Amino acid sequence: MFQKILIANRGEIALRIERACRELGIATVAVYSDADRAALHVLEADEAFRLGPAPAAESYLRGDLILDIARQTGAQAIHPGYGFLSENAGFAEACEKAGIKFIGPTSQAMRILGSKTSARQAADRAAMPRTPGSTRGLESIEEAYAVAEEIRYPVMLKAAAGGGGKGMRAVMRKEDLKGAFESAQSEAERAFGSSEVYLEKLIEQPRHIEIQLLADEHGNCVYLGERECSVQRRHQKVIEEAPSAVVGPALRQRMGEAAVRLAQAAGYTNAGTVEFLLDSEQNFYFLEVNTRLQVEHPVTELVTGLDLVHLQLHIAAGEPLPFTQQEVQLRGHAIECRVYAEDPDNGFFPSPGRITRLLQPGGPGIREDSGIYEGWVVPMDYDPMLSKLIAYAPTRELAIARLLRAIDEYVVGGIRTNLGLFRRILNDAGFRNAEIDTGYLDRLLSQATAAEEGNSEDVAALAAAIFGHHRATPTLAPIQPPESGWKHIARREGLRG
Amino acid sequence: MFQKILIANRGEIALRIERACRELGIATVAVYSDADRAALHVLEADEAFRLGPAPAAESYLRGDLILDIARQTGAQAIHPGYGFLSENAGFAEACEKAGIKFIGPTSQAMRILGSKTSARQAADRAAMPRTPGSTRGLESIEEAYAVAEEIRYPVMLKAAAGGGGKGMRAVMRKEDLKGAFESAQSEAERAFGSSEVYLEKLIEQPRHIEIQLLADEHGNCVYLGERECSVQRRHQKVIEEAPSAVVGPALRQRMGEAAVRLAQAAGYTNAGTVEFLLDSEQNFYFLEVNTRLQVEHPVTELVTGLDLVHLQLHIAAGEPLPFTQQEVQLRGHAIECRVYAEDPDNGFFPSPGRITRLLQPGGPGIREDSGIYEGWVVPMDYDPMLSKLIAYAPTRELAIARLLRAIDEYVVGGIRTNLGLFRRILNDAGFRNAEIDTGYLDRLLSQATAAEEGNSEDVAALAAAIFGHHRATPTLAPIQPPESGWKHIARREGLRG
Amino acid sequence: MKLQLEMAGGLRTIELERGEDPHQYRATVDGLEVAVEAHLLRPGVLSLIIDNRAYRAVLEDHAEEPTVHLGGQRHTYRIADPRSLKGRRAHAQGSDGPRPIKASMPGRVVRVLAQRGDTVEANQGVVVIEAMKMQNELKSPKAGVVAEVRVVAGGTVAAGDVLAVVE
Amino acid sequence: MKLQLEMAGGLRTIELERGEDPHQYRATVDGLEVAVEAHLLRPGVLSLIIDNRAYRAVLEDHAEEPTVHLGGQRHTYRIADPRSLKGRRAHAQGSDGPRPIKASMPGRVVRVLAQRGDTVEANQGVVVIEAMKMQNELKSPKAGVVAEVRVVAGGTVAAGDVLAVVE
Repeated sequence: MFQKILIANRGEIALRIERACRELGIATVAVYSDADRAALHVLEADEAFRLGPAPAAESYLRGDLILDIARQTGAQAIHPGYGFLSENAGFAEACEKAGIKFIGPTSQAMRILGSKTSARQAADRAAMPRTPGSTRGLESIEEAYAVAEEIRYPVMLKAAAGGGGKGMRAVMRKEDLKGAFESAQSEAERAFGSSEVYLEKLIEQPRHIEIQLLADEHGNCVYLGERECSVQRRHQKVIEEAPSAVVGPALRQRMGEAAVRLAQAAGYTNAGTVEFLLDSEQNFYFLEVNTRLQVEHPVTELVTGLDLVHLQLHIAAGEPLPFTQQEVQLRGHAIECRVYAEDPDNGFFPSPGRITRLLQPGGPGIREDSGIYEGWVVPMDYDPMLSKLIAYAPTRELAIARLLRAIDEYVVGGIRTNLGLFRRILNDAGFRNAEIDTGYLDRLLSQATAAEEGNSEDVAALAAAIFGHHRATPTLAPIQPPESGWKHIARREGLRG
Repeated sequence: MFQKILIANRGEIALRIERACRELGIATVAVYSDADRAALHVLEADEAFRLGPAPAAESYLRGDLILDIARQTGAQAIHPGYGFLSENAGFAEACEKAGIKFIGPTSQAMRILGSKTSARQAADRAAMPRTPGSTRGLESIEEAYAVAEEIRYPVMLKAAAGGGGKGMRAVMRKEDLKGAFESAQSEAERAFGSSEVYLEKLIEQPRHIEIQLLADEHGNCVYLGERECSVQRRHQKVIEEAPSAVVGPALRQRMGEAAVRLAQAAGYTNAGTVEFLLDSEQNFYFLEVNTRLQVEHPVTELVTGLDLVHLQLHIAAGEPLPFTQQEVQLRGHAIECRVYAEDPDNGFFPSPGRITRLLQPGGPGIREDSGIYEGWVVPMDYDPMLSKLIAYAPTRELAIARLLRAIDEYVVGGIRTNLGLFRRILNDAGFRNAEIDTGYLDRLLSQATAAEEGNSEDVAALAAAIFGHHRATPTLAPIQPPESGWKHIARREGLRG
Repeated sequence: MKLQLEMAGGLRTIELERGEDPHQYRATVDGLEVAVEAHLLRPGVLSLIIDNRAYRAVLEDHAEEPTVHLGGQRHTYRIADPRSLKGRRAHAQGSDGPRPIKASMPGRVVRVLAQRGDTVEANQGVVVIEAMKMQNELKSPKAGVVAEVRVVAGGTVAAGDVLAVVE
Repeated sequence: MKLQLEMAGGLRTIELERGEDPHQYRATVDGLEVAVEAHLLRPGVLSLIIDNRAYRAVLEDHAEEPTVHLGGQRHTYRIADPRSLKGRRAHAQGSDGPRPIKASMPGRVVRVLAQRGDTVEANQGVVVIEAMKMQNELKSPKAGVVAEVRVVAGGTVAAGDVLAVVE
């Protein structure tokens, strides 16, 4: 096993990897931008190195600097987390050349599966069902018309290098194809530096189901069940759960085995996820591969009892998988909410700023993976995710109840969060009946919210008055600072800071 | 299911039960003594009633008051937690007569299994192995001599109503029996109001293994595996784990089935625990029954994936167990530390007082069941347990590593705790090899502690100086209180508090 | 102590008098009497008991929008000084006169869509701010003429900063 | 700022000078120079970086025994005012003269085992305190005569209270 690794990330995922390393006796090197000097991932690391100014391009995306720090500190491996450099094949290759282990697949496997078009070709080689459509970038609008004609409208235009909904367009009619093609190309060019787009059949009201894979460097590959991530807003996952309410053992096995075939055909190693769309007739279609650890990995950890980051580290150190497919036990149900600094009542505007008050939930079955604390200033420079709140319980119904209980305990003050949105979703009959697809949340948000019961405003007004009373006339004994002579010494030294 | 229940307890267990109730949609009534008005179990309840002054006899043991409050609030059931009234058959009977469900066994079953001598008779009827010795209270020293002669020294004297090591004496030789008999009787009389003591064979270097049971009111009873609680100080459990490193499937089944037989013979219902001693030849001996939820129930919850408090509530509401013995799945390993306000470096003196600083651990696999917060004054009137820190991981080795990681994250300031003791135990080769028995911790404590690496004192000194510097010359912008006119209004109103 | 709070449900008048026990208050809410027992557990966290009902109230320190979190709901309020209340309300509701466009969050100015002297419609975008990888268009509160633009593309703004003024 | 700290490993002399960046310090520890970068995350919690080593230091506010928690270890210290240091040390170490028996924790007095005028041995029990269901015997720090007993059975004591004095 490694003695020391560098963690090329920030926020909750950097802290989560540090915890795994501490448990395995591995020293950690953190990196940080100027916006993150006071972040928890710096506090909890063994070593910490400044990368540069706040913008990611000048800090967390500086692979060259990160490799230099790894060399300088003697770190034997780099964990990229998710986002930033995690799916950058060039960086993975630079690590390989520098003799520093990139904790993820090889750059070669990443190249095969990282591009959506190339991954679709690999899917065909692995005899895996995929959406009808092209497996190469479209070279002209004429080709686009031809493919669309063949697979029939409605169709989806997608960026080959895409992610997060960028460069993606649903096209319902031939008349709209040309405009969508051009705008998707230019958006893809801006977002990913590649204008390659392709066409696929639009699956109507699909569920998003994905398979978690682990592959060691000795040819063993297992699937750890599925996650359902159908609750999305603008193609971004909002709630994830495991297992899916509509995936039974037979379908799970078919999807799992298809995902394993694809991974093995591409020489894939370490943790990865194969994403599928599932239609209302339980047909599944290959969507894409995420060649890294995912945000939503904790729901799989809770239902399998495994620690995916531990396993990533063991695999990267060259060890064989410590269990077989038959030994994977799924038990219970887990649901994750992505808690964001954003204001659902105001167009989901981001809400960076200082967290002036923080009460975090806990107790049975609740896991919170977060990188925040009371007093922390959430920077405006990065993704607005504050934490991941995850509930585990024997059944889906109880996991929902538990998550709602934890949300009631959770208070974030000073900035806005989407906690109220989760309360709404988790209480919605459609969600509770698992009647969800990737359009579910947009439909819910288009409905008017029910008026909340308002009789608590009297009590809130009283509380506000009493808070004010305490502030105006503090009478509770505050915690006494140690009478340790500081003021005296400071005065004597004429200290002014 | 109940609409509302009363929770006749305090601290972490009251909060844990409140969380379960909230998850099941049950309203909660909390009770509190004057020492606990600012406790979390009051904060998180739906209703809260004062019982009386701090001493337990004037508050948490006032069954009469508690029943009155239950009647007044319309609470349909009372959850007694552990300790206090939880094993008081008279209180259980008073609840039955008042038509308020006591969440636990019937008073009759509690009477059969609550007394150690009566439970030993029940064990004989259930053909369960027990330690050799008497099954009734000793009537005279002559009877004591006769029994000891028959079962051979060394022997144990135990109080029939006992618990927590009170009224318990190990006797190695005949010469010591008379003095031990008399002092055990008088200690039992003082502690439990009953001087009944009995004799049993002393098992040398036993392990403490206990079986968790759940029995519904329709004749179904299951065992949920075992817990090992061999790490004890003065007969008080300090660390508990599940499963035991020395219990295999066959032994688990034999012990589990014996425990179920005993419970069914006594007409036992709801959650309960059958405690055994296990000798080095894997012989097990019935010890006693705890007719309530136990402190250490979370380790069983983590390895079974179940919620025992949920199940207690369902059973008390008359529902059948929702699973069979065959459906119970054990997976992974869980270890719990009982974090106490006491000073291991100073004879384990209790350390009540204000918690001036609190950093709580979290992240994957860590559960903390606690009832404390920064600023809380730990009262001197009750048990010194602050919280239970529990780690779950795929293996025992990883659970230990995870617990150590969490202990490193955990900071309690202002009072002393036994966190350092857990660090020592969890790093001890004997514990790591699971070479533990009920004498293990006393042996460990009799050894000198290894000198700790001291090179961090330089950094601590620097930190102390910088803390002082901040205090003397605060330069960081504090969080701004709202400029809401409070001071202005307070002045205008001539408010003086 | 007597004070008025502007809340979502309207104006609330609270009178508060502390009892002999410093945790006991006699209070009236809009004239209705209640006995309140209140313990401040730590800064910003109150444990209230009113008629044996228990509440957790958490104060969100926020200069612009002090807010009490209670039972999963956010209650934003404003202390109304009786002497200045009428004036403030009238001011806030008027649509005449210059109206500022304020940044609702800190961020970077990506684009300025209208220049000084431009005529804008109500809800027409004037400035685009980027924060946390998202772009947000800040709109004119009224139809009128842009009297002032205080930011340039590439600059940084804090929450509450006035970006432009529309007359 | 220069100060001396009494710690378990002996006396430490710290000099501290803040740099232009308010988070940067030039410091010496017993004459050894170090550059420290320190951020106070919240009251009592410091993030230190020294030579790219990261540390979490947590201050335990405690009037009697200020303590820094660092990497799982507790470091209790005392600010040594150079002018009073010698006197205080001599005082603490002397075994002559009257010596108090102090309560090490809050609790209730269960029994008083020695009366004024009794002769006691070093480590002989003088007062029994109960807290958290445990009884604890507080012992005489030296052989001598009980000069004063300040508590009675049934009374309550706070941590640090003088229970008795032995001469």
